[in-house]
Amino acid sequence: MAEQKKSLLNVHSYTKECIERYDGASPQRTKISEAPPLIRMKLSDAIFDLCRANSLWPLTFGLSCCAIEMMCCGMARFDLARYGAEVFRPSPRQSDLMIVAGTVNRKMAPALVTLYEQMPAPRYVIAMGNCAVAGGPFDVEANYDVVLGVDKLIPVDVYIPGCPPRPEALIEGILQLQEKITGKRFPFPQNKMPEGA
Amino acid sequence: METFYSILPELIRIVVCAVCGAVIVFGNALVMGYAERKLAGHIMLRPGPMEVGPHGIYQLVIDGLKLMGKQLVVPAKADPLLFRFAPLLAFAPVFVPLLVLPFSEKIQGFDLDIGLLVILALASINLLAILIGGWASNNKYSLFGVFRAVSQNVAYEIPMLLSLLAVVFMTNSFSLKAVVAAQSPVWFIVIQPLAFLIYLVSIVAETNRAPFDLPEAESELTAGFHTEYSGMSFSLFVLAEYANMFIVSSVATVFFLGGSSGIPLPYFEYSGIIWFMLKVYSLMFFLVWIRWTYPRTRFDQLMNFCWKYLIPFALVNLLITVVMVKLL
Amino acid sequence: MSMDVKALEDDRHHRYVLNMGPQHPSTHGVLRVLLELEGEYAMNLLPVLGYGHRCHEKIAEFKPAKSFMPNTARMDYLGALIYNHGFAQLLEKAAGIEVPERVEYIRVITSELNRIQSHLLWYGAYLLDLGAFTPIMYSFDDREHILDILEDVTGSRLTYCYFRVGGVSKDIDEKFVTGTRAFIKRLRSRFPMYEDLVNGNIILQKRLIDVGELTPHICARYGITGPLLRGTGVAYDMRRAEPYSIYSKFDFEIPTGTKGDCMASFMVRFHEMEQSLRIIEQALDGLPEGPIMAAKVPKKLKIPAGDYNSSVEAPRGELSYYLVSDGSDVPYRLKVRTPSYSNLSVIPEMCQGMLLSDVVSAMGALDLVIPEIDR
Amino acid sequence: MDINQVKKQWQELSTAVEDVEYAVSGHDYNVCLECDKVRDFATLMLDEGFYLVDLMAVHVTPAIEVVYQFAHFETRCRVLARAFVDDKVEMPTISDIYQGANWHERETRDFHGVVFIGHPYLKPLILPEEDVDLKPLLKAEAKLKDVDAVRRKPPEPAPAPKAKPAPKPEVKPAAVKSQEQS
Repeated sequence: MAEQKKSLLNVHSYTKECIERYDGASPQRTKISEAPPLIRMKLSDAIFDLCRANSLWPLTFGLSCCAIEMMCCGMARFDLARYGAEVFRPSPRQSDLMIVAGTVNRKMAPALVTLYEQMPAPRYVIAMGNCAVAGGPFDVEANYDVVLGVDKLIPVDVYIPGCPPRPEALIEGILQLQEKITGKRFPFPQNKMPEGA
Repeated sequence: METFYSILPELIRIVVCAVCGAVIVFGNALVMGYAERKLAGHIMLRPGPMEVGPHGIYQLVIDGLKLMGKQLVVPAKADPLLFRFAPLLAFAPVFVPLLVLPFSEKIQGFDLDIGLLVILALASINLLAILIGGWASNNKYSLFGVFRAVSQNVAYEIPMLLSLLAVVFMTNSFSLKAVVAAQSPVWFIVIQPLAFLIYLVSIVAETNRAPFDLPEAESELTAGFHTEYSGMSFSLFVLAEYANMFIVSSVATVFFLGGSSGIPLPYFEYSGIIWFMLKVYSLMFFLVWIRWTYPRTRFDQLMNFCWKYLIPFALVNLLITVVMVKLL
Repeated sequence: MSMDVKALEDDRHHRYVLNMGPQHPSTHGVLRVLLELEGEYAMNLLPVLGYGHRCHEKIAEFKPAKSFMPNTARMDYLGALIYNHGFAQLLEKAAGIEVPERVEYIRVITSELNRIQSHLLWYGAYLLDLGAFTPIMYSFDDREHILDILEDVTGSRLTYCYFRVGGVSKDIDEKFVTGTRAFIKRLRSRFPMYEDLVNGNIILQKRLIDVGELTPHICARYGITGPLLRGTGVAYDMRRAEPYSIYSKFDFEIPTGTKGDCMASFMVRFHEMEQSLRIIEQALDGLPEGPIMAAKVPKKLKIPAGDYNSSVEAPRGELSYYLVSDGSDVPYRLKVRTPSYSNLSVIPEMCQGMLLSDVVSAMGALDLVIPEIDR
Repeated sequence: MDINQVKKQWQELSTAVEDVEYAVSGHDYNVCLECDKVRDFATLMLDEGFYLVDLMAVHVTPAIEVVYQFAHFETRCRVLARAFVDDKVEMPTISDIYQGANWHERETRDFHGVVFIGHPYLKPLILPEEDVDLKPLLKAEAKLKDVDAVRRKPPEPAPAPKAKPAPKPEVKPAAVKSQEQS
């Protein structure tokens, strides 16, 4: 069993390829990040970042339990629309944010990576739930199929623990992602909570 | 040189019209996009966009800028030329119909004798763009969307034309200004209620909106014909959709709701435009309202509805109109 | 998947294969269906499962049976308490533990709340499949009230692990009772609105009537249970057929349809919510005082050797746990018979020759929960 | 459905038919079959109006045991039929009788490697394509138990005769307490 577990990711040839591609040490990747951008304009960058942060269109991509909480999040009580993130696009080409809501197993892994690659840049990933973060309750001896953490396959921006996380946690995750993109927590402080609330 | 001076006012007029058209197209998309999301929110017991600006009014600007900043992906197996060309083809022709629309008695680009024909001819180009885009994507879902879009739009163009033709028979003119002028005592919605209903149903199908949004039926075809489009090319399709909504609603206003006629406001010569816009946006509100209320129809039901009910009724309506016009 | 798409397409030129899923809005998760289409008619369907497989049955063989309870909730996250119920009952049956009466009442009340919650979610999601965007908001609004009630007592919103072997983990209080009563009143007042807004809609009826018809014989061959079976006119409900817990004490009807089409199962599910409310009301009226845990539940629960079966009525049909024990506290083999698995297996036959849109509505009528199928 | 008549037919097909107490085990009858009689048994069950609840395999020595569970829509009658696979880990399919068994058999092939003869499409269903030989639910050597060890020990000294091995006399009776309202 232990041996199987070790070779868990190697069984799927495509998965292996993915790991190599997103390995931080791969020479190709460093080359891209070192190349200077053609136009370096701080203001336009800032404006575009602001726009990106406030218009995160998620991909309709529910895997398991957490998908229900993701749905709840878009529904009447929690309403992701307030942050402009309610436009769940079914096509990866039109979405900016992939919320990996649930367990990824070896059969799903290649599909997940394909979807990620089909998203146009700039793209963001939120790993929602313990399974997507690190395997969660399936990180046990008996496990032979679950990929222990989606960051083994694609780069992840924000991790949201919980089994499943509450919708508030997902909203917080999206706010964190906004902060990560713009460097500010509330770029548009319209309905900011008063101090001490 | 003399000829240049003689056409100069005309040139300036064209430039001004084009600029105004662009303003209307983009402004309309912003307003409608925001209104649609906000209205959808309120229909669904939630606030809708809230954080970006007061009550989220900058949301659409933000979305537009973001879409501009997105990577444009051309799928590896797509036809690159047609794939890039399709969104432009969808977007470019929406300006022309705006030139002939009589926003008020004095605000009109060109009063053509064949105004209606220009609008209908150019509105159909959008369909061609959808066809090209869906075909070039080399995606089965897109292809499906295209099948549906083409058969649906071609079918629904017939009742739409027939219902407008009834009005044309009454006014004896294709000129939009003449149609508006002919409605001075009573609007044609009173005289031609059936034609108006048929037209209203047809425009829902023509603009591919729910409950007839089969070309982009989300639960069946993921995103329909624009499945493979990203970033700005996707938003051009959306802009074209909203502009088309505006155009068909304007035609409805001109032909059935008395165009710019209304209670003249004091001290304002161009008050007609306010009435015109009010009528157009009420129609668009109606379109948004039914979109968020009804389930989607099935494709064969949609086509049966057109060929078995709408077209016969439209023909009968036209026949009665012709007979009445001859007799009276 | 090795179904050779190219060969299939070449073989029958006019047909082609459309791949739905694993990421598709109408497959409710990670189901993948290959459709062989002729025009828009689906001539052949091949569902591909396993995108949500999480080795639950293997995990069960590696840990004490008592600590498998959280996994049951993750199999069917919409009917988590009912899955808890079945598993708790299985172990109690196997170890011979008597459950106090109050516990049974609490279990019935919370299970039925969970059933309503699941049906409400299905109601919204199904209509979303059919292209109506708004009803899901209304049904989720009602659903949130149930989640609030259950969260107070169980501590979680979705994947409950509330039942224990021999009892429940926390007693219900006055707040729970009043909250539940208020919710019953609220939901009853909302039913007429749902009927006006949705059920009578002509587009909806045209989309559902005569689509995906089933017969009792097909159900027997495929092992279909739950609302789909009841839609064909067979009043088979585990709560009546093999009355577990204290369901025999309550007065409730089993809604049935006649035609077995999507509309029949739609209405059966809709009326089941009303019946569940009736059960909850009766249970709240008769709620006895008493302990919430059986007197003697050993820390290490040894299950006598043999095989045990426990069947309950999950929101989607009959759920059976089959446990083979070798006398230790770890199950030798645990097999979970999940209703959606059998229900889904009918779609190649049910959807043959259907339009693509009808395939979507027929698949929605099955009320699929994919991790429950893949386990 | 006349249960006595059906039972008689079962006895003709099977090696043993036991009555089991529903309150203890959750099913009413146990039927032990030879693997070549499975198809006849399934045909009989379908004719009598039973539906297939479940099909699964249990890995024991001497051979993998395939368990079929049937129940009836009208009366409470849960039947458990067991059969051991033959030397080549093979079993006749019942997927042409009960179409619902199709997926169950593919799943059993995935998890235990039981090959169902005559199955139309015995490809991996749940596991990925590459894992045809993974067979995750097969027990490790150390954990594998004999079939006696997982059989119910008779509570009274008047046991129903077992099909393959005789029950062991020295075991203590299982706790039998009915907590099921009937």
